[in-house]
Amino acid sequence: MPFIPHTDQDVATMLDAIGARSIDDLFDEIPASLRCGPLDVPPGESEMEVTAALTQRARRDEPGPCFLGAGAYDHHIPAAVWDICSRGEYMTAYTPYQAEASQGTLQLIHEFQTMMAALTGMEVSNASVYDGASALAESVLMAVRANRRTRRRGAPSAGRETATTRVVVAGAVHPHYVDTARNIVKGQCIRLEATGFDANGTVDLARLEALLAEPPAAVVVQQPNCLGLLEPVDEVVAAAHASGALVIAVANPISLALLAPPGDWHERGADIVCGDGQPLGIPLSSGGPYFGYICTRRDFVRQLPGRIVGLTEDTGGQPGYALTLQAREQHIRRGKATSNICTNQGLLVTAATVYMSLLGAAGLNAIASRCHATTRKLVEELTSIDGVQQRFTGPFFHECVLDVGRDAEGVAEQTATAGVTGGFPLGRWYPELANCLLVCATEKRSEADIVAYRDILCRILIHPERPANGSASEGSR
Amino acid sequence: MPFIPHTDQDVATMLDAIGARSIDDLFDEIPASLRCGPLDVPPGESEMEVTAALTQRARRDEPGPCFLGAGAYDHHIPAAVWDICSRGEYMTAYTPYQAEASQGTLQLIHEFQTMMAALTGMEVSNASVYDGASALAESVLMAVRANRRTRRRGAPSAGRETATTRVVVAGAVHPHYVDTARNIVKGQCIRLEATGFDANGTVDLARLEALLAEPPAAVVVQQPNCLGLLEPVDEVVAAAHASGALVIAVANPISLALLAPPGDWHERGADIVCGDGQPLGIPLSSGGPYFGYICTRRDFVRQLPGRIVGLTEDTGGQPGYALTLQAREQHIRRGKATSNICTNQGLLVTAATVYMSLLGAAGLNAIASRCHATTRKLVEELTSIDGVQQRFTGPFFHECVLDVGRDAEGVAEQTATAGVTGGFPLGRWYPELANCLLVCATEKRSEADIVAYRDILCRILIHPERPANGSASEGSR
Amino acid sequence: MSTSIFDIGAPGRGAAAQRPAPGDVSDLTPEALRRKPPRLPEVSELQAVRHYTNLSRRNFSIDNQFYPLGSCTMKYNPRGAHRIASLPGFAGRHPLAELAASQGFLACLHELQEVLKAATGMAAVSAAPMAGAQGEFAGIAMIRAYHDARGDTERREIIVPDAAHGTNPASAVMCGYAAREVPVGADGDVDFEALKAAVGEQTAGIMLTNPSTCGVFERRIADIADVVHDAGGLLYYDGANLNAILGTARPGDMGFDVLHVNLHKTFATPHGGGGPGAGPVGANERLAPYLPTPMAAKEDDTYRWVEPADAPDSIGRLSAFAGNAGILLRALAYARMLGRDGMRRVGEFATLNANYLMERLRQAGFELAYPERRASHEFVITFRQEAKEFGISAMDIAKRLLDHGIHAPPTYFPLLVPECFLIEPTETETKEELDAFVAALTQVLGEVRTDPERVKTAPHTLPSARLDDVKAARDLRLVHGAD
Amino acid sequence: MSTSIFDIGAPGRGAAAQRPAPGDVSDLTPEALRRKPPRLPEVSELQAVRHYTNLSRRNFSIDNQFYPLGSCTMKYNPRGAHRIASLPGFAGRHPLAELAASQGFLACLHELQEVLKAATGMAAVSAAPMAGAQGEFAGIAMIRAYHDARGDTERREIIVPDAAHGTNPASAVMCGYAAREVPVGADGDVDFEALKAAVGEQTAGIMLTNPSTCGVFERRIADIADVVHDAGGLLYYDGANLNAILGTARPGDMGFDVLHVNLHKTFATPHGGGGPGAGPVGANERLAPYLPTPMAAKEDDTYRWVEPADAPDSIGRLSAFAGNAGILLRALAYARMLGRDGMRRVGEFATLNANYLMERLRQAGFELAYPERRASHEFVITFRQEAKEFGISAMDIAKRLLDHGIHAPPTYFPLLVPECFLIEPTETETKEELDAFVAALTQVLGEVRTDPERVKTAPHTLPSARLDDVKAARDLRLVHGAD
Ligand SMILES: Cc1ncc(COP(=O)(O)O)c(C=O)c1O
Ligand SMILES: Cc1ncc(COP(=O)(O)O)c(C=O)c1O
Repeated sequence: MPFIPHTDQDVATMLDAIGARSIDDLFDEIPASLRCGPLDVPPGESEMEVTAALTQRARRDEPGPCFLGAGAYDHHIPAAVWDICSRGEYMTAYTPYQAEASQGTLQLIHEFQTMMAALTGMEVSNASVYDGASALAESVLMAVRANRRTRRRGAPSAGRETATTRVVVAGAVHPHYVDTARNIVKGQCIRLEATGFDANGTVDLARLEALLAEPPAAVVVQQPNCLGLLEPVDEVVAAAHASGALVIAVANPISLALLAPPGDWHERGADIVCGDGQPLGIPLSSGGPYFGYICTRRDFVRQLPGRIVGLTEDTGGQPGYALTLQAREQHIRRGKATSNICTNQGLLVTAATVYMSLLGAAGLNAIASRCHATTRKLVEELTSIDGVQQRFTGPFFHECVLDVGRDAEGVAEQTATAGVTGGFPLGRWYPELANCLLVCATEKRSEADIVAYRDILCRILIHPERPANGSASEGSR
Repeated sequence: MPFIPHTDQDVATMLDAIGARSIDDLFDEIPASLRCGPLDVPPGESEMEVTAALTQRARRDEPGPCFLGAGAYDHHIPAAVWDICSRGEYMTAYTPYQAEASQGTLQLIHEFQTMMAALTGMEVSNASVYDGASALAESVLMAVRANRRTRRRGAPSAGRETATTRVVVAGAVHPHYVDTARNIVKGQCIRLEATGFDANGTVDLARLEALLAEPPAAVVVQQPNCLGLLEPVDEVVAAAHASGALVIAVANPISLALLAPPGDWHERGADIVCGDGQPLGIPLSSGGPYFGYICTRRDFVRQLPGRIVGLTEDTGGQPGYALTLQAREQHIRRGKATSNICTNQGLLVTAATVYMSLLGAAGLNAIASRCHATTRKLVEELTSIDGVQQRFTGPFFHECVLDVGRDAEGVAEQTATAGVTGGFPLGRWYPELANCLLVCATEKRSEADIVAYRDILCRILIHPERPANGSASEGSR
Repeated sequence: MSTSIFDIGAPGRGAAAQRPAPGDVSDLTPEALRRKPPRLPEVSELQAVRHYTNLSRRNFSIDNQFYPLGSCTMKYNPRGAHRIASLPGFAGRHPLAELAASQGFLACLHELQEVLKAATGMAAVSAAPMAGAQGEFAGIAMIRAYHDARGDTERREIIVPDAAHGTNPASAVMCGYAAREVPVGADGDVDFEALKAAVGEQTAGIMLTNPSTCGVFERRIADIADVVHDAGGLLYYDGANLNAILGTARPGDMGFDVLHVNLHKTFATPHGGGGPGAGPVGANERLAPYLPTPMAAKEDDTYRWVEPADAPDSIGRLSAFAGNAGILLRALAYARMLGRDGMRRVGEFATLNANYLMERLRQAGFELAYPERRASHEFVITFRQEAKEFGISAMDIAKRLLDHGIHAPPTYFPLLVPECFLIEPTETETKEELDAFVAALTQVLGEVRTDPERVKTAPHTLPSARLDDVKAARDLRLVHGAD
Repeated sequence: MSTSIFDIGAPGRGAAAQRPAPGDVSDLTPEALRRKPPRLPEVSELQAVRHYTNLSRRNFSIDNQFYPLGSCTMKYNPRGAHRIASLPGFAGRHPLAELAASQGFLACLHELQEVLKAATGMAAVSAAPMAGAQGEFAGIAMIRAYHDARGDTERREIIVPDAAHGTNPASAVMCGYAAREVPVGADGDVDFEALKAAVGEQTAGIMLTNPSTCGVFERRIADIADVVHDAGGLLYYDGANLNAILGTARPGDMGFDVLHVNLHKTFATPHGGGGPGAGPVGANERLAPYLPTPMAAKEDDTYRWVEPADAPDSIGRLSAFAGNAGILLRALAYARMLGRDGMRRVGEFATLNANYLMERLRQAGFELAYPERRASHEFVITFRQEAKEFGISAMDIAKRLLDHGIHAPPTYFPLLVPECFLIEPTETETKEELDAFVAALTQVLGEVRTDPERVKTAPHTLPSARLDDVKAARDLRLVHGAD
């Protein structure tokens, strides 16, 4: 009986104390018709057997050098990060409801909040939501609540809404984020309207102006955008604020050590900043668990979803930490809560906090600038191949769109077979970019990796007759 | 400056406090002629770079299914073992000299001592020496000290010895152990004399009797011996004790959950039991770090080398643990210590203690019996190949000698190329066994692994023309 | 409070081994760049390791002590499952990797979907939701999509018992529904008459967990299902309490149409100080088309993603990629270690432990909220007597329990029972641990009578004395150094 | 004392997920089999995890606090090095694997040998010894082999200063030599005249560490080398203190013939609560042929083991396989992170920290054992004054320091300085940490004057009060439950 400590003697003694003859007796309130037979699952295996079987599967997916970003980035993770997070005291604790027995997690979250506020240039932060996409959804809901001017008539709890609230998505925002936000906010009659991007790959400002004619509750803008390009964020903020809309910025936290933080954009800065914390020490892990972050100005703090930790005092006057503003949350406020979120992504916040502490501002900046320079090097190498060119010419951060002159879907597949994760075929998102690969090179990519990729791509595009198999096996992983 | 926390400001303040102008000044007592220039080593690299470079090397050695034992065994290690050992509190503490600040390690060692004593059937245990081979060396020294009857004249500290003490090695004891022991005890004029093994692969009892004619200080016997075979240990003990020699047993601790423990052999049992703790939760790791254990009877405890932990009391009368019998040790007794050992293998003892706690007697017994049965299955499969046969017919524990009918060295090489670690070519130890492979199958080896190995071996031996490459890649690792 | 990481640094200090050489950014315009570096910690690697190692020791956790948090299923989190999810092939797989480099992960995802179908009795499962609450959202959104697809657009209410977890009404509201509460009776079951009265053509569905958060099995579940279904509503099962009946009864057999499973509860993935979790949703044939994407599908021996094209009625994606994939792997590893018999035993022994502990506490003089009932995997005790007599609250007793090295059960949940504890021991705790809990709580109860002040001012042995929640909310100090 | 693991089990309990199905052993005779199972713990997986997690918290460690243990170099142990050694290709490699499946490991071993040659100024290195003491044994055995090979068999003595670590004389004796002690002078250097008098034709060699365990650099090392060499003896360097001079001075340049390096000190591999370590030995041309096997050799681009046939004069193997290979990998990873400049800075900043701390303590009124000298990476203070005046011992002060959350330095080492502390801060500690140490020690010193009883009865805040060593040795209780 894996994980169950009971000896036969224990069971007998316990049943005796209860006054039951068998464990089965304890289920006597369940109608017999509802009892099920043995579940249709295989017999149990030992840790050794499960490890062997799943290790074999894991090996099938072991990646070569990764040039794929598109919302998840292959950064180096200092060994200390997960050595610390794996301590039972962090990994196997619950949400810190009992503050006195949870000062470790609480102080850590408070430090996290401080770091995220500093990075984004905002005043307050929550303790995470699920991921970047759901953070955008929550930010949209939050902006709609916070922007009283555009608030709909009728209390939100009075049943299904009818009046619609608009939120404008400006420029190239990650389509999965937009989809997620749309799916989550739609029940509350909030509609997302997109400007799309223009020939430069960034926000179509004319279209934005048009959409702002009737003022929306908020404008969403991603910096760098999902094509890696820098959006004219100051203009977007100016236009949005002029129309009375709040600004929701979506930002990669690593980029914030290098790029102007949303809190500094235009005059007032963005009102809400959200995004995915994955770049801060979280493994790629097929997309999760990551964590979503949301920062905002102090006057919106009561609209923030999720846990928030505050510094307070104990009865002896000593400082200590506790969850605060719980009246926003479902366990107190139930149907009137700012969100239904309960379990969040605590352990990932732990990882990010340790990560940011190890790196500091200078370290994060070094990583950001190195990613940028490495991606430029990558672009230079790949565009040296005949027929490969940059699709957009504006400044980018650490991702770039390359036109490979043919269906990029097939090219990505072939690079994978050759042992390189070659980039994201943008046709999946934008049919007009079907020939384009979105490529990314983090600080982990060496010169050798880049050269290996160039050779592979060259073979795929120029000499398709030669097999490209396995040639990157000596590259770093 | 990796790992050095000093800011320029710190350095200035500190130099100022010292009254020095530069760090270099602090070295002014070193004669200038002894200062060296820059070391001839490459510039530093980041953790990321070193990880990438060494990961590439590690990948080159990633093993296929392992059928090689010969003193190091590929057992499953529960994940909990190293998750616990990697806690900073265990990993980065020093030897528990300050008992009050080291109760964790001290209690753990006391529990370890209890477990090892129980496994071996002895009364006391130390807290480890380096490995199994050096444990044998220390056991020999200890037996010579303990066996007063054979003690040489002249205090050992009076300079180089001249009179020689004899110790008999009975049967097939791991040659590396014997070499190590010989190299270590030789300076103290102790000579090891070997009986060798007979046609059964076990001790030549006649030769043993002959060597006992002039009584040695001790007789060493390994169970199971280094060919996997069960020695007639009761006869050996009887003969040794009859001659006044002490008995040193070398034993694989996993086997002790199944086989009669040395403490039970013949009448009085062995006097000293030693061996390598690697099977108890320690990775193969190219041969180390493992740990050597030594257990003995209570009256020899003052001859034990290494740390020993005792239960005592604090000033409040509460029980607590402390290092004890330190007067045996070099830091107190210096030249008259039982051994020069100082740093031992503490973290591995931690691993073994957690491992034994998880497995318990029933779990260890299950592992031992499963290894045995799996090896029998392996032998059955491999001897189904024409020309492959068991070299010795006596009972074995989880290793077996197979005659493959040709130079086993080349066969082992070919199995490696085919992706299987196929066994140990015994010609390296015993020229007369040049056609023999020593094979082992632990509980980790699946039926599929065994079948894959049989097919590979079959191809190598019967159809050498077909390439055997990579065919085991689907086997477990 | 331990010194803040912000107070142990020095300008320019950092973990140098973690810093790559900076790259050239001269191609970016200065306006695009940050002017002032953010104020992040400036500490050495050792300082960071030491700080967060020491901070961790200011937590209670399963690995350190008994943690009988009702509704949260704080059971042992196998280290083996954690190691498996950390394998380079899993931890390093990019979420958008090509299919050829994804077969290992997809095989696992598909296998987990199948296991969950078998364990819940549902026709199809999507593991996309990232926690229980998101599972609830997904399930209610599916209910709404179902009604909408049939043109049945006037249903405005989701019924929830007043004992329900706060996420249930909150999720209903997020989907645009009103949450209508129905009372729970004195026996812990939903007040069936009240329920009948509440159900009508405005009813989109009902959310229930069974066994409920009162720690009892809802005996009339079949009748409830009939009433709701007859009115055209659907039944949502909140899987937070699945641990109680795993292998013994299945929500699918009780008439539920859609449900979520908290893998961080029943399937033992670590709670991580507040997450991550995962809340896969399962649906019967009727609701299966609406399941969120992505999911894994198997064709012959190849796995692929279920794309939007394959699931035109899906409520769509709820996360950037495929949910909390790493948690799904941990749950699969755990499920495989359990297997058929192991799963049944989870429910059995969770129930045995709860009933034993309840009985022992009853005998020790504690008041049970539902004394006539069996405990499920958890049960409720109330200190209303002590509150009245000694002015002691359940929270006081909870805090004092911490001094005994035992994490306190939730207080004030379910809200309808005054001054309560919801106690869930889980199946991985020993009888000895339960006995120690009884002894500790009995000692506290004695103290309530002899030295109530000591209880009211607890805890006395932890890093902090009782912390002031009111001050925390009044003087908001949410970032370091801002005040 | 925490409850023993033997007292929390129950008959038949175990971590079932760790148990394979038992195999058939009916082919073994009953006499060969164990009759009674050994008395091992019978606990669940959670119980084992919880027990050893909680036990760990009863330790001090570098990861938790300042640990200024002189001679032990308790510096930060990079987690990155630990991770690298744990890679499956390294952790899973069998020590007897074929060469074709060993090139990765051998490349690392060879690289480490080269790094150590460069850092010590030696001609060849063998990484076989498994700790400092085994390195000493190897070195002295090499000296003996050298003399023996020349037929110079009457040398019976190894000279060691009385300040030497206990392993030095013990190692000499293990090799069959007598250890002859020479005194250290009031300035911390070896008494040169006494040394000259001790050296003669009976001298096989001398063992020194430089800087010495008095925390000072042996200034006349060149003269000492001459005297010993002139008498036909050889010089052994105990590398325990290499951290002090790494990158600044090399033993090979000082005239040493053979040495060991404690990788668990200078090369930052974790001490593990008592090990493992590694003690590679290096030798000049003269002694290189005697180095222990195995070693790694490189030919073209292929690596191989140095076999006995290649090293006929070797003192042979000292371990079952190739020493503590995993520790060697950790050390290599650390060395590569440091690189050329990093290595020099290790010595520089270790020295800076020690001199700063010494100066601060001097100013705070503590008595230095060698007040006229620079500190190396460590230094000695003495409480002989306090011992006389207040009847307080260095041990009392050490125990009281523990109450301040700081691990105490070694007391009574070197033995020749009465009531001493040997303080080694290492380069990885911050100035703030050193200042905190001064403050704590100053506070203790104040207490010695105002409340000596409090100091004599310390510690007061740890899991145990002062433990009785005498009782531990008198009433030997070495296994649980035996009494
Ligand atoms: C009964 C019940 N339902 C729902 C939830 C919400 O699940 P999650 O925290 O995973 O979002 C919980 C969590 O505590 C719960 O106890
Ligand atoms: C000066 C000195 N020499 C030798 C040694 C012995 O080294 P090890 O403990 O690695 O055997 C030590 C260890 O503390 C030491 O400090």
